[in-house]
Amino acid sequence: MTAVASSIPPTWYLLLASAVFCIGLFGVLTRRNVLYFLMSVELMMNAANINFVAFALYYGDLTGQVFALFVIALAAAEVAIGIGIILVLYRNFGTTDVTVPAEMRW
Amino acid sequence: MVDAFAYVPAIVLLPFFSFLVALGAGRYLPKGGAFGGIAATAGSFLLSIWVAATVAGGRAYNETLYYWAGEGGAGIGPTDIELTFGVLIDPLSALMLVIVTLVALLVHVFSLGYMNDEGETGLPRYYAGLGLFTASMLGFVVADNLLMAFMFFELVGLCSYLLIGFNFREPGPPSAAKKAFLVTRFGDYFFLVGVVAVFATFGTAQFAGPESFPALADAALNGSGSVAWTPGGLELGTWLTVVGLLVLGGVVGKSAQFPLHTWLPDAMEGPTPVSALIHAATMVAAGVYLVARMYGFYVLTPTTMAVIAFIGGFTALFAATMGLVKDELKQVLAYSTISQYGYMMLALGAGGYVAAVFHLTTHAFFKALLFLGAGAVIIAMHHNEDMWDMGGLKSKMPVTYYTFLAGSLALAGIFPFAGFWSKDEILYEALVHGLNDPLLLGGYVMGLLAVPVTAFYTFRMVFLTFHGEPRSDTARDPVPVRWNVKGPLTVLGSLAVVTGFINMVPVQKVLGLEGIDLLHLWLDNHWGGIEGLSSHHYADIGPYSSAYLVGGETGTVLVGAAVSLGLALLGLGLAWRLYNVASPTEHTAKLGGIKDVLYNNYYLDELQVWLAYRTEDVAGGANTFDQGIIDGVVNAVSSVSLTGGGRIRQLQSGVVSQYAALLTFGLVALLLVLGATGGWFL
Amino acid sequence: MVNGLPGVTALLPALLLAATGLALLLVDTVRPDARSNTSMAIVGAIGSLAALAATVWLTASGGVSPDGGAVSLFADAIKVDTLGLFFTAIFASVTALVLVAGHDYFDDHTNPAAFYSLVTFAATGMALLAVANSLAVVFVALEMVSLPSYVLVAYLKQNRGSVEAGMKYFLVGALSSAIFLFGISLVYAATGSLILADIASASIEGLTGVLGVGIVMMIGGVAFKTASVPFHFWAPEAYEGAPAPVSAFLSSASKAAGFVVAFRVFTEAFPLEMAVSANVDWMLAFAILAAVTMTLGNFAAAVQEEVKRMLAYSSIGHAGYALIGVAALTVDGPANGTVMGAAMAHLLVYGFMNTGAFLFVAMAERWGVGRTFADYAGLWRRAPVASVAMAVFMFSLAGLPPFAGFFSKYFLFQAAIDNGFVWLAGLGAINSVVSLYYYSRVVKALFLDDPASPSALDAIDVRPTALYAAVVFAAVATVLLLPGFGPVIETAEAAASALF
Amino acid sequence: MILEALMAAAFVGALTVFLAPDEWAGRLAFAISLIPFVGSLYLWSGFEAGGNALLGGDVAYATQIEWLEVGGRSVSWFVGLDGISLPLFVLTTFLVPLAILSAWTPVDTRQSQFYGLMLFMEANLLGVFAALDFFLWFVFWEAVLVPMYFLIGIWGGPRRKYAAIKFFVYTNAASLLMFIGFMSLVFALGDSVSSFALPEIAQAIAAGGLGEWFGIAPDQVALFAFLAMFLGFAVKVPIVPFHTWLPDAHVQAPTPASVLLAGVLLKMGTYALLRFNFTMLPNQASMLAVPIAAIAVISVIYGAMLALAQKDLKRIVAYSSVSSMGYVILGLIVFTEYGVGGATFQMVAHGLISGLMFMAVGVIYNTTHTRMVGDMAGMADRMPVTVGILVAGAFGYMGLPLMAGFAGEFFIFVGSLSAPALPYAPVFTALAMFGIVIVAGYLLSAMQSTLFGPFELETDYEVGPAAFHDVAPLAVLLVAIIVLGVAPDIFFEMIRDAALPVVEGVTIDG
Repeated sequence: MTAVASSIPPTWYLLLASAVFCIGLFGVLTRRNVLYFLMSVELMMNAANINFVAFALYYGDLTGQVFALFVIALAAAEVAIGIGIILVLYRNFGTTDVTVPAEMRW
Repeated sequence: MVDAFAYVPAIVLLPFFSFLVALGAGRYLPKGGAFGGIAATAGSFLLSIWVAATVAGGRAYNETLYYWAGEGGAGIGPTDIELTFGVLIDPLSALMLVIVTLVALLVHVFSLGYMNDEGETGLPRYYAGLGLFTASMLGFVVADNLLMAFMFFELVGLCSYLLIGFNFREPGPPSAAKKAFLVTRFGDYFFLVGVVAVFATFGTAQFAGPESFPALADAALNGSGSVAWTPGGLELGTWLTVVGLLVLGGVVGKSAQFPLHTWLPDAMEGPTPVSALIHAATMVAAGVYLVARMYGFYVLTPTTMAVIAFIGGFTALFAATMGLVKDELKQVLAYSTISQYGYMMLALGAGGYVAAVFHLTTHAFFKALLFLGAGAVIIAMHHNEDMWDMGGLKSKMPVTYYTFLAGSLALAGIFPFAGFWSKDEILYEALVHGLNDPLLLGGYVMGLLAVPVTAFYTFRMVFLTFHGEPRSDTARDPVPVRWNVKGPLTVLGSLAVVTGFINMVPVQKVLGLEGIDLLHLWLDNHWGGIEGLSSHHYADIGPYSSAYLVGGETGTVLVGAAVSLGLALLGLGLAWRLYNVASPTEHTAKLGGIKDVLYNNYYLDELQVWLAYRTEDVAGGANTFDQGIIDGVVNAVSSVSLTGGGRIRQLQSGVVSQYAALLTFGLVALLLVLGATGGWFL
Repeated sequence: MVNGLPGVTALLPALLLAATGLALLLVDTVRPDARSNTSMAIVGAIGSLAALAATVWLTASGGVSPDGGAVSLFADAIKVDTLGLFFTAIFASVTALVLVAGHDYFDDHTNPAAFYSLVTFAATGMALLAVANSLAVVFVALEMVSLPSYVLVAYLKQNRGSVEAGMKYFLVGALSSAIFLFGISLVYAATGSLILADIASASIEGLTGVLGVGIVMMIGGVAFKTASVPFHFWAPEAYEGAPAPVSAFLSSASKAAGFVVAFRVFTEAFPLEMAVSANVDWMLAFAILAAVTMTLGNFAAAVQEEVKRMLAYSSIGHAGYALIGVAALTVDGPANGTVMGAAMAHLLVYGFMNTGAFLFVAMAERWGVGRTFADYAGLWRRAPVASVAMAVFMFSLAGLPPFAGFFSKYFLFQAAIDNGFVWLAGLGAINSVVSLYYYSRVVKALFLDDPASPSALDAIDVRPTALYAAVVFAAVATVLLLPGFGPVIETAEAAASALF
Repeated sequence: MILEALMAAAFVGALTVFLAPDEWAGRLAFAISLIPFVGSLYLWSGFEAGGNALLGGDVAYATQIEWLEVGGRSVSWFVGLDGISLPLFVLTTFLVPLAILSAWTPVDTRQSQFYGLMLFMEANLLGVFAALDFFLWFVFWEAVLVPMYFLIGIWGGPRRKYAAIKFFVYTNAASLLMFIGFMSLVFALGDSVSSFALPEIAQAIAAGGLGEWFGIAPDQVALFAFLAMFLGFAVKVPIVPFHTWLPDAHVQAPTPASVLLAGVLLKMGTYALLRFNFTMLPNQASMLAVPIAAIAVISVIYGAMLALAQKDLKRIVAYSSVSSMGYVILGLIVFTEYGVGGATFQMVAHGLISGLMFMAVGVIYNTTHTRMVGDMAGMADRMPVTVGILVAGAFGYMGLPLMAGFAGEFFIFVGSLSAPALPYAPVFTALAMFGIVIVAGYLLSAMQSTLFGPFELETDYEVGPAAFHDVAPLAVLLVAIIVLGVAPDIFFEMIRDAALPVVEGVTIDG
């Protein structure tokens, strides 16, 4: 396993992570439903995690992996908060479409 | 013994105090402070006599009394200059002091009658004005340098403004006052430039002494000295001519010479005594006096002399012609004033320094006399000045008539009255010097032509006013005048008769009597004076040489005198024929088209008004430009910024996914910029 | 310096804030009824002031380290130095002001309790951020600041504006933190460390591009916190929609928190020499951001109708000014320390004047007068003291004497000029002229204009004492900081110079 | 410490008056404003400093206290007076009490605020003339804007808000430009200066301390700095074409504010020009002598022409101020003792005269409630004393000898006609001098149509003479103008002394 992981050149991890990140970003830009928006953001964060884990392995220090765990926890917290906000949003605007609440502008 | 010169400042200050008194306490004093003024001018008069006597005693005085600014010398580039006040007493200024104080005194006395009979309200203001006027003029007379002279020159202008505009509740006087100040101001602009130029050129503006600017100029011209500065490689002679002409601008303005004479006739809006003061002894005299004062500078530059002479001659004739057709008493006198000062300028330009001063003296007396006489008539006529409403006053007011007649004869230049001697000498000087100088000769011719015209309008005035049948009710029953009017008239009348005898040059020349040309001797430092300020000195450094007609000097004298007297009598006779009848009529119609031209003063006023309006148009244009373009740009900047802000805020569309897109876009852009500059992707 | 104390004492401010937050929760649980408002305000204020006191004490006494320098804790993950303490002071003071003001603002709110604890926890996160020496700590602390902020913005659950603001803030925030995180991961990939010092010393062969992209993405994260272009979009809405005290908190403290990251991380992890040698010219990036940000903020602010939204844009503009502190840097430039120190000083002054301004708006909202300039017309008649205070804030924000904003702004400009960034200073000058225009509009409304109708101001019936106190205190501080500017600028300069 | 005491008196006085009830705010403010005046007279009597404070001369009543240090350069509380600043200092303390008196009649709302602001402004104005440290000076310089903004904006005429904001923003923009210019100059000096003290900086420049700055040659830096500062101050002076804020501000401002605006605020601009541009960078100045002189002449003539076109008395005086300031610029650029000294003297003279004019117009306005030339006539009939003084003041404005205005202008002309530092000096001087004719033109016309002739005015009340406390300040000003005109040396002496080093600073080539 470790052998396998280390046999793959780090560049590929970078590419993978970047790919995942871009997918997430694409979702953010295209999806109007706030939940999808949220998930896409999660995807972007996990792309970062891939890097951390991979390069922790590459450099052989644990900081990256530990930090990845932190990130996961924070992401969870963020989602929790997000859901809460989405709830009140739905109560007030009766929708989860992010483009609808645009009363404040300019 | 106590030194009279120590009291010279008092001569100036006494009237000034009367000004303060009248201004401050006038309304509590009888006659609005008149007596204060009389006392002050009387005091000044006596002091002036004393000063003159001292000068006659062979002494003169040239002291700097007060450092106005720049004590110790402040730099203007290479030169250090001081700005000072001082007193210069020489025969010329001593004589002038006497004249001014005397006329001022008489005018004050006369005013008692003239103003108070009017039940005038603003008397304190009036006497304050007279006091300040006298004080300024006296300060100008004793000034020992050009700057001080300019200062008091300006103050004289201010006073004329205040006095001409005395009846400010009527529309006329304020306008006349404004015109008087503005036109003279225009001349004074050149004068001021001239003063500054003198300082820049010589580093001093003293009139007298080895360090005076005429002396320095003389030295520089004959190579024994140099000046501190001449602009941009200008040749010295040329530059001095320019300076002289610049100063002359002020003279032309104040002495009402062509083309800046237009203010003077309007100035008749002022009370008549003021007119007497202005025309006889103060404001108008100031110009001529200035030229005489710095004559030593003018004689150095022939061009300037010629210009002065020509302007003078032309003005003499030009103004006289306009006097022909006027209907108001004072208007005629006004134009006669312009004309007479033209003679003086002619004299100065012709090198007739003494002649000019002589005429200044005689004219001061007979013109004051004429104005006061006119004043008396105007009192009698209930302030109606139209000569066509008068007539036949001869019998009603004999004193006025005979004094007025004396003055008129003097003005017309009839032997043996004062005017004859002085005018004759002027023409003589112009002739003998003019024979070598065509321009000067032109001046002489014009001066000569003016003689009959003068005589004509003078006696037209006399006849219309005093002779014939009364042409109105007021003329039939005029208001009697009192001692305070008759007194001054008598004094001046007698002076108008006798003043001529102080300088009977023709008699001297013809009969070969020595020492009766008192004024010549006086101005030639015969009894004393200041080196470099004598008529001989002027003649020596002057540009002119004399030439004579048949019969040499004596012959020329006789011919000249005969011609001018003859012409005068000719004019007188014509006036007699036309107007000395029971009920005279207008003869101006005979002049045809010329009449309108003369009535309208050759349309010079129109021209100046037109110029004023054009200036206002330019100003209006400038204003539009200022509001439209310059301020427009300023406001445009703000509006542009605000529109820009309006555009920018459009970015904030309110839709969050657009924010996400823009944000990503921005980030990518940043990436590209840095990537490009850093060259990462290579 | 203070001997014989454990190094962890250096964290006293952060710990005190955390403790306060917990204490507030305790109070809330003990007395779950809403009337605990006052007591919570008091507790919160005391706690934050204690934190402030601790900070000042630490700064004055030269820290707890034997050599008087920085204290490193937890394997260099945390580094307490003057820079951190300086910013902690800002956070603590703003928190105190906001908590006090909150008492009146949430007076009639059903459940004010959470407000206090959330603010305090956010402040804790900021205090931690100020001393974070590792990208990991930076990110965690950043989230500690962000998550409560999202909730605070959406605090008024029944208010559409507040909710919309919260939503936008949250979404943009989540996106930004994701980008920031990815940036960190790339930096980690390129250097193999998260400790700033190690990153600086790491050798990057051939990974310039990765590092560069990572850095730019981190810039993005910073830009979000500091509400700078292009991550500013949330700010106008969030500040406008959020409860005014929260807007004050975000626009002053949270912004400063973003700047502490910028100042410390970029100078420590990517020193100027390295940035130049590795062709990762983040100073240029910040310069561009500064220019665009100040221009956009000020020009957009000039055309607003609502005071609160104007302040929101103006705070974007001020972010642009402060960015000069990380933009106008050159390798061993004469004034690197000065320019960054001036930026820090500006943030401190800004903490007072901007908070005060927003709190005045809070007061207006409490009174129920409208939100636009026109609604403020003639307010001085009913509230002279507060109006004078507002005038002080406005002139100070515009950089006019005799108020502290004058020095902070002009020292910033002069330092930029000293470093040769005349163009930035010039742009700043143009912007501050524009800002003078719209700030003076507020003063004009307050003092020059007459109320639309005589009854227009009758809405003002309550006298929110605590709000008044907070506003007046902020005003006094804004004035006194002009004569007392010496210690501020000198401390800031010293702290900043230590980074180069 | 006496300077500080005077400023503090004004400042504390301002706070006191703010809190005082409206009923006696005016009297209180007047009483307080007398303290700085008396104090400044004491300063004047004891003044014997020689030379120019910036160029190594003595600094009278100096105090220097380190304030703070930024970027290795110290900012200090550094105040003091020399022959140039003392007259302006006295002018300020002299004008403020009179301006306060002139406010008693017209100002009837929010009085305590009004008088408080007046005193606050005085404190800052005194600071501007006394400060010798750049940042200290700049604090006062900018702080002056704030009270003026309120004075115009609250108590002004119909378009007061527009005028206030225009004045506020325009002049502030100028200050920023000037700031950048000066800073680049300071930093080009590098380590040769260790503080923002103006004397140190000026002497460092004179000693050739200017170095290369980010690859820009010293001369370029100096030139840039000169231009930036010149433009910055040109707005304040104001010099054409940066003058358009002035008429708006003047016409809208209440009389007392106009008095201070024309009397002192404009002088801030010329004072700063003298202190910064012409004292610190004389050679750049003489390099640009011809264009600057041209601007000066244009200001004189163009301003006068604009005044000629106005119908509002206040606008007339406002534009004529632009004209008069042109003379000052001309005097400064010629770099002769009479020129620079005369320019400084003219600052004081014009301060008094324009103050008098605005006050007199204000007094008339109080009764007529109009300033339009067409709306009234023959005012002399009803308000003889006021009109008398107004006429006197007008003649002072026209440069009547033995009044302060003539002295100032004549010094400038004498200094400029043959100035070696200015090419074509005679031409410029002669052109500028023609202003004295135009000024006579518009003032006399305006007076003729408003003051003289039969009395006309549409009112429903009896028009009578003005109250004593309205006329008194006019009379006092007139006396001061005449005294200064008869004995200019009471100021000119010390001014010359301080101006000479400035003149010697310029090197004339050829």
